[in-house]
Amino acid sequence: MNAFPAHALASTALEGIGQAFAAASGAQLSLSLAISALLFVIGLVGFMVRRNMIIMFLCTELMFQGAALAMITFARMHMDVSGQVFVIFILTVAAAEAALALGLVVLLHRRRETLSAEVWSDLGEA
Amino acid sequence: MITDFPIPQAVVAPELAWVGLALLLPLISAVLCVVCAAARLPGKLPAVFTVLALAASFVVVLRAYNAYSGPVQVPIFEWMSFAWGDGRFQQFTAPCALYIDSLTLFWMLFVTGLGTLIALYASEYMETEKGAGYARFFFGISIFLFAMSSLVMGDNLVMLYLGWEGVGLASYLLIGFDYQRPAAVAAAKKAFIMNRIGDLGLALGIFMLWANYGTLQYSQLFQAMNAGGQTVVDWDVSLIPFLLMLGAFGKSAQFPLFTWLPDAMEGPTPVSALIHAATMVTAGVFLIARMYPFFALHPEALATVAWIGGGTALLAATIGMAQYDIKRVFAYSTISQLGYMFLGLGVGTTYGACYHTFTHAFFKALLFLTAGAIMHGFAGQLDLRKLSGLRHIPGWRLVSWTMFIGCLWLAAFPYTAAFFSKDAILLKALTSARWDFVFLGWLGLFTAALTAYYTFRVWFRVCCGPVHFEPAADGHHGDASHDAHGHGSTHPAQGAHAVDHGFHPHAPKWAISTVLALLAIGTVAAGFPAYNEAFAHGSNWAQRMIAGSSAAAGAQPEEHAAESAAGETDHHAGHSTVLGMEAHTGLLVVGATASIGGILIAAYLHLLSRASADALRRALMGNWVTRWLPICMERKWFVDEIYHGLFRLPLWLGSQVLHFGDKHFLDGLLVDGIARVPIAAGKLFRPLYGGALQGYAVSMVAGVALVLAWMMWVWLRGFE
Amino acid sequence: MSLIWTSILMPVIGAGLVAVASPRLSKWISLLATLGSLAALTLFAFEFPAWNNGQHFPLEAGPAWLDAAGIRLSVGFDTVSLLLALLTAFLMPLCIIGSYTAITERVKEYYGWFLLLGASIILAFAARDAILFYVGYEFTLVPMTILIAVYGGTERRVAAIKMFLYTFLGSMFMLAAIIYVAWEHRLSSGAWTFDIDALTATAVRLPASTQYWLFASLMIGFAVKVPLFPLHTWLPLAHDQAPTAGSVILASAMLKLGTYGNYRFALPMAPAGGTEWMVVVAVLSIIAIIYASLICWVQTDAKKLIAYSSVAHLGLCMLGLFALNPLGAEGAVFYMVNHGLSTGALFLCIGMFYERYHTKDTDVLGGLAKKMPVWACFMVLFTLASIGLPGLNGFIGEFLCLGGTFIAEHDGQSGYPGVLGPRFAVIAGLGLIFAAMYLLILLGKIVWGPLREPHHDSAHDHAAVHTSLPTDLNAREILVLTPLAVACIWLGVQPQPMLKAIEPCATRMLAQYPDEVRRLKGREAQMASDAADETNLVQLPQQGEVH
Amino acid sequence: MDAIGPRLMLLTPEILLFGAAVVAAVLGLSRRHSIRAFLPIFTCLALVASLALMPITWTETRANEAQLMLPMLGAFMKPLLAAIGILLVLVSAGSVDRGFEAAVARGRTTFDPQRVVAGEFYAFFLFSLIGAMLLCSATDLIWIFLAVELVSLPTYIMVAVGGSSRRSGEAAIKYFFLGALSTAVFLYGFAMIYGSTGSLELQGIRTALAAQAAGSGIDAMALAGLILAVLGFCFKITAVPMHFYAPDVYEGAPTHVTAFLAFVPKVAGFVVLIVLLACVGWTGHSLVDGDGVRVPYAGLPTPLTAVLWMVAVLTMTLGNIGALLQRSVKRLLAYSSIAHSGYLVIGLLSGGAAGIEAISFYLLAYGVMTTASFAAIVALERRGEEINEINDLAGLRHRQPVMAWMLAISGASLVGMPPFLGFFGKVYLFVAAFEADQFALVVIAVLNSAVSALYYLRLATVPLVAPPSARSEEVQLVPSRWPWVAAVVCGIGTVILPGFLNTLVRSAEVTTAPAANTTVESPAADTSAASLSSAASERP
Repeated sequence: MNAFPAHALASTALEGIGQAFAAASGAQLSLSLAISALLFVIGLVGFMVRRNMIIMFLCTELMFQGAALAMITFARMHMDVSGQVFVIFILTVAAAEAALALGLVVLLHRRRETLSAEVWSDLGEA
Repeated sequence: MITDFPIPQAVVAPELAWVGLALLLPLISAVLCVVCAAARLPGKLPAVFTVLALAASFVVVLRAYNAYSGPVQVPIFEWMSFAWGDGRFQQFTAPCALYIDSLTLFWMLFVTGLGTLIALYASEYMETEKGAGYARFFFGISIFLFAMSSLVMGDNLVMLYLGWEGVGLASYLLIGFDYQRPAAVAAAKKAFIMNRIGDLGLALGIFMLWANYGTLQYSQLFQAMNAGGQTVVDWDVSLIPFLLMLGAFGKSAQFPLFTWLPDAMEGPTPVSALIHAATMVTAGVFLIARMYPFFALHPEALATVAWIGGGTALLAATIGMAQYDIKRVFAYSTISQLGYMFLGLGVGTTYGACYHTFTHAFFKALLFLTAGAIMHGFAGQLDLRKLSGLRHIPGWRLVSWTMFIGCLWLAAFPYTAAFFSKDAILLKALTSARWDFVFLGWLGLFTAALTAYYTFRVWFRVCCGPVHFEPAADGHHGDASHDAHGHGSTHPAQGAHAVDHGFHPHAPKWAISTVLALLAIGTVAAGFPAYNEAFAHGSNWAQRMIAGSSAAAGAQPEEHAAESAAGETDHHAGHSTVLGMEAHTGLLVVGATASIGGILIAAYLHLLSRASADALRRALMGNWVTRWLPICMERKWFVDEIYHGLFRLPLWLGSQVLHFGDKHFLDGLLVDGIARVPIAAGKLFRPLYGGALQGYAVSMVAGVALVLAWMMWVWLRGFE
Repeated sequence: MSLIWTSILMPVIGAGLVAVASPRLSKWISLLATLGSLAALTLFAFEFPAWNNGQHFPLEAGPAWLDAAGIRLSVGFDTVSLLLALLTAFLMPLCIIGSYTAITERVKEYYGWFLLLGASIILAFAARDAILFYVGYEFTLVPMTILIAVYGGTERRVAAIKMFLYTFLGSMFMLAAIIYVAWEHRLSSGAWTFDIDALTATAVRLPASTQYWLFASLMIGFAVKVPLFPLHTWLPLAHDQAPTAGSVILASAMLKLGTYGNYRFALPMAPAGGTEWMVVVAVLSIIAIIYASLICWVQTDAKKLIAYSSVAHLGLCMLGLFALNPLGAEGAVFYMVNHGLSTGALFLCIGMFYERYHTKDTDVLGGLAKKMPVWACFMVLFTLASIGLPGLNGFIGEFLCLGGTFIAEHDGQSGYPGVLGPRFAVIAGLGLIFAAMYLLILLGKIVWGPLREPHHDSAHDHAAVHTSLPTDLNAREILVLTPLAVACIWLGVQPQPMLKAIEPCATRMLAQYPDEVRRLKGREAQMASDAADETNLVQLPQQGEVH
Repeated sequence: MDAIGPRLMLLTPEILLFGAAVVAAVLGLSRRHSIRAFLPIFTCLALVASLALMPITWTETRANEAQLMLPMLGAFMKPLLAAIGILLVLVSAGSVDRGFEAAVARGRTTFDPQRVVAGEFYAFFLFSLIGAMLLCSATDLIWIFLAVELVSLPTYIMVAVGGSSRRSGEAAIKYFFLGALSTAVFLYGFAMIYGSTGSLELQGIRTALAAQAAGSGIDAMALAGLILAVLGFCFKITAVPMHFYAPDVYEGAPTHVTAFLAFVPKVAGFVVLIVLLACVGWTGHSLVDGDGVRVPYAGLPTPLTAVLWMVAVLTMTLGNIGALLQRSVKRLLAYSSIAHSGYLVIGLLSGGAAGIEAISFYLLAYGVMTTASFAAIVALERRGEEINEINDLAGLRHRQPVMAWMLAISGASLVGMPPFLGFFGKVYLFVAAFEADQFALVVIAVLNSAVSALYYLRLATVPLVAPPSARSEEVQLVPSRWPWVAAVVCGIGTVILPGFLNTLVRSAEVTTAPAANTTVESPAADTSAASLSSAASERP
């Protein structure tokens, strides 16, 4: 995966997304929106690609932060505090999920020595 | 051809409801027979009920005949009638009612009369069938009489159709009476199905009549006919006579649908006598006589009837000549005589046809009953080659001489009743204006000669010559019931003279003998109307009966027939000379020569030198040019095989294919196939649920991505 | 109103009681329940005011079941539905008596489900509300599937499942069509209702194109049940595997749901759309007649033969309906009742000899007249009734249906022009000949001919022995067949009261059709004349004729 | 400030349940077996108490004062959740900690609070229920987010710990990760909605979107946000793009937890979707066609309708054809629940009063039917293991006639056989679909019901008619009688409830009683900051 020209991808994605959002919500905040979208996409791709369960969980956290960043940007844009309040709740919920995720991962690790998600695929149709 | 000779208008006479008894009595006796069968009453009770019922209905018909003044319509009860509007075509009425006119009485007289005699005959003939079988037989006879009277006396065509199928049912039950024999069951099935084909034609004719005239009751139909009939004769109206004809030919065993009658001989002989000789087969003639005015709807209708009648007469006569079973010969002679009747109807003399039906009923019944007596006595033996010299056997003298009278009448010996009735038909044909009728006339004469030949072939073979008889070895087609005591000491007899070790044919007892005597007298008496006209120049009773009904209307101008009864005045219709001689005398001469000639040939071949008959046959067979003639005649011109090949086989193969197709293609492929489509689709999407966590994640993200991409594409397109 | 509900709920209560009663007692409870339902219906019939005016009685709507969708528990009969309900109620007790010895294990469930089947059929006939009709119509599937799947022959499960799925798919289309019409009604009148009369009034006003599809989807639902030609493959399997009583009710009552559905829903609701379909459907029913008759000819299994024969007979019945004139419609309704009687009786007869010989194969078995004369009489009588012998009940229905088809094309002298014509009647008439052929062949094999009995190997012996049935019919079996025989003969001799009762309903159903057919013929004539005009235009220019 | 009072009153049943949940957690650890055995009954009592409270607290006036988007939705949904919740408790009564309790009862091990999970299980059970109930009184996006998370987090744990089967771990991990993914997706959707409309208040969003619709049409960001949110919630209702987890999780999780998963998250999902789409509104949208003429049309904005249409069709079809191949009864019921979600999405599309009523009624019918079938499966076991193969149920009629009939009745009702409850649910949905001119959807739904008959009939005929096999001989009842009771109650429910259609439907209609103040500018909007902070503070 790392042979992928990450930087090329990042730059093109950046202006594309930024440009898309710029039209919608004022020029100056487009950069931070673009970053939030990028965060979200990285989390998404990481979730699908990486085998290790803990890394997968981190990727979900990354997605959450992407959403939080977008939320903050829009709050700044609308000069409305409720966006930031929302982010605080996102953080609390993310923390709760973390506790739960690690609990699960430990439970599974105790059953099978590996942390990889591929091992857990004997349910499902042959 | 349409005369303006108005059909007499029926007057509604509810007070004559008692005539309905002729219809009700056989039904009562049928019910009583069922009771006897259910209660297993011993003895000849069913026979008693049936004979009494038929005799009573004969008396009722006689009283009706005496009280008869003009066509009468007698309503009994509403069977089928409803209306959805008040217009002429907006109601459908088929009441259970009677239409009594002279034609009906003429028919009912000989139907009930012969019915009574034959029922009496059967009471002894069927005595070996004790118990339920006996009751079942007389139940069949009673049902037959009920159906025949409803056919003849019915007030509308639906009642006629009821009778039509009723007699079909009765013949099915009675032919298949001896249900243990598969041949009888097959014959019964064949009879019913062929009748059914004719019935379909009749049914379609009835619908067409209703569609064009709005009514099915004779009185209203004839009224419509009198009032100038159908002005616009488009295709569907002119089809009516042909459809009715199809029904008539089905029932009266004419050319296309005649093969069932010879097979019907499987049934007991009284059945053959009553149903397949005297009454049921005449239903076709009655139908055409009753609906005669409607046969003018198409110019060629009557000509077709004549052609088919003449053709069948010749065909049946040729087959009859080559048969060895007495009942088969008489069966083919019935078909041939019926051919004559239709020829008579075709050429225009309803009187000739109806009178020939009348006389034929008597002498054919007589012949069959004598054949029955022989079968009864000789344990089912009916083969010409195995019976001879009956005249010299003590106790069989009455049977042979009554058979002689029957044969004389069948051969139309001059001055017998049949001679006059056949004469009336051939006279009309020969003196007709149309060349094809004349040709048919001469053809009829030639067939008359053949008839005379094969009738006396039977008589000379059976009654004359050395006394020789072999009991039926296997009772192959005689009444199985008879072979019980026939087995005694049978062993194939050697040489001409039978060595009878203990096998004594038992002569008929009183019942059969009296009936045979009565019938012989009846056959002779049947001629009186003709004798009265020919010798005493009185009025011909039969002619009066026919002229007074719808049968007369629409025929050729009646004045020709009427004035012929009033002696020789100038004949202006058609050329009235036969072979240069005056019509009547000419026909007398020609007719006599035909019948006597036939008898003489038969005498030579079958009485004087029997060997020469076999020699003639061998000669014909030897030379390949004439080989086909005897083979075809004996094999009944292969008609059955043709029907089998043309209709039965392809249909049977077709149904096998359809059955296979229905089970595998329609059910297997289509229905189960469609049921398998969703399962196949399920298999298609199965890999998506492989079980890998990230596999699901990829699918989910792909779904979301697809939706968003579609959204972007729509958004970029300006979202119009 | 209450009498109708008693006749419906009596069997349901009976089923409940049977579930708790002992097997021996359950026989009598179920008999009493069905007799009670029959008594209630006959009582209702006696005081039924609308015998001759074709109206529904009672008219007022029943208690609300689902106000939001306007579904009401309204029940009411017109003469046609009353006759069919009476037929069902009449056959139910006979079937129950008939199956005393046939069913030996799981007796309670058998009677329970059988009673529910009867109740739901009567409910379907009695329903004035489309959804109530659908509930009754659809629920018959559950007991029938269980009766076949549990008590049937060898491969009973395949037959049961195929029947369920086939009919279920068809009826789902019908449900969608009914709800569509109800929605159209809501659009035009603002309120949801499923009352059949209201729906018919709305459906008639729909444009021709919508009616075209409406008729198609309604037709699919009912064609599967009738069964019409291409959709009939489930019937022979179902009949072959069903127990005797199940076959009787399937043949005589459940198939009538299909034809009754056509009479009540498809034809009145979509006259404009329907006329275009008429020829197509008529051709299908004629193919059904010929196709099924030919297949009957080569059948060796008695029950399958009778099943295919009912496909043929009902093809003729539908032909009568599609003739679009009172003669045909009258004959079709009369035929529905008679087919129920005669085919039901035939199945009972076959069931009786199946109980004795445990085989339906006509090759192995034959000539039973010798051993079972009384049975033979009944068998011959019912076969002749279904062949359509005049004097018995089959004839009148057959004759009128054929007559109706024949005169359908006539230029409307009878006030009801139709799209069929003599050509259809002639081919259908051939079907009658085949009908006589295959039924007489059946008779020839089973009743007449030398006695052939299945060879009694040991397995058979113990089976034959334990049935305590005498060789010929015992009193119980005769008690079952006599009412049917009397009904057949009575309807054959005295059809007049029933014909008079059906007549107003038939004309009311066909009210819309005369002008629809004229419009259709007008259009065809117009197209024909256009075609003719084009040719003229080519030859000589018309003087400014404006099309 | 005045809005807090009525909202607080609305929440009293949830608060009561919350207390009960805490108590349940504690009770679970007690040494005495009688107290531990009392736990399920205690949970039921708590639910019954909350059920009793609901009609009192949730009145028309109070709901309006609380400015909910759909004031009376809770009046129907909360009692529904509570009632079915009681049945689900009965279903799970016997099987939580069965192995350990049996060992303690036989004295093999002494009681060890570490190894017992019953307390936590019922606590999480109640928490999840509370989450679903809270959704009904949601007024802003934060509330929705929190409530949804409150529904899903406990279910992850229930799947992991609930039963003894070793595959529950795998199911839990799959459920957790894919759940988290979907949460992220709808969060991002919320962010975009907030970005476009500038308000987190549902009323605020509604007025903003209405203004946009009146103007040049809803802008792309809002639409994208809405679509992302809808797709995110598709996970909860097992709709197409997000349905892949369902078969594995339903099969892996212990059956009594699967019964819970099949109902509560689905109700929660649909409530959220209804509320969100209510913000967009099923009327008032118009399209500017070629020459600038504004053409108003009914229903949701076209892109949203198209997405939902695709989701409905694919969910129904994939659900039904997927179920045809299954040999495991739990996977079959999983696919059947996917298919039923497909039918329910038709109600979403039809929208307006008819759509929401149809969804509410169908959820009731679905709840009763599915709980009946799951209860019957839970009530049976083979050699101590739970039933998974359909063929194990062959010939069940001989040994467990009642359970066989319950399975058959629930199967028939799920197909939509007329006299049962499922049929009327479908009729109501078709009526709603016709209201919104969705003829194509109805025809597809009709075809799908027919296809569904294929596998539901197998579910019904295998226990009733199939001959018993060696494996199926060993199937017998679980020691605890409660699942058996639950199955019978639900089975009778599907048969009896059609008799009370009017009362049930009228209660469903309540869900759409017109929100009194949707159009009027609500006073609370301008003091959103103040009310928001106060609302946030008092939440646990």
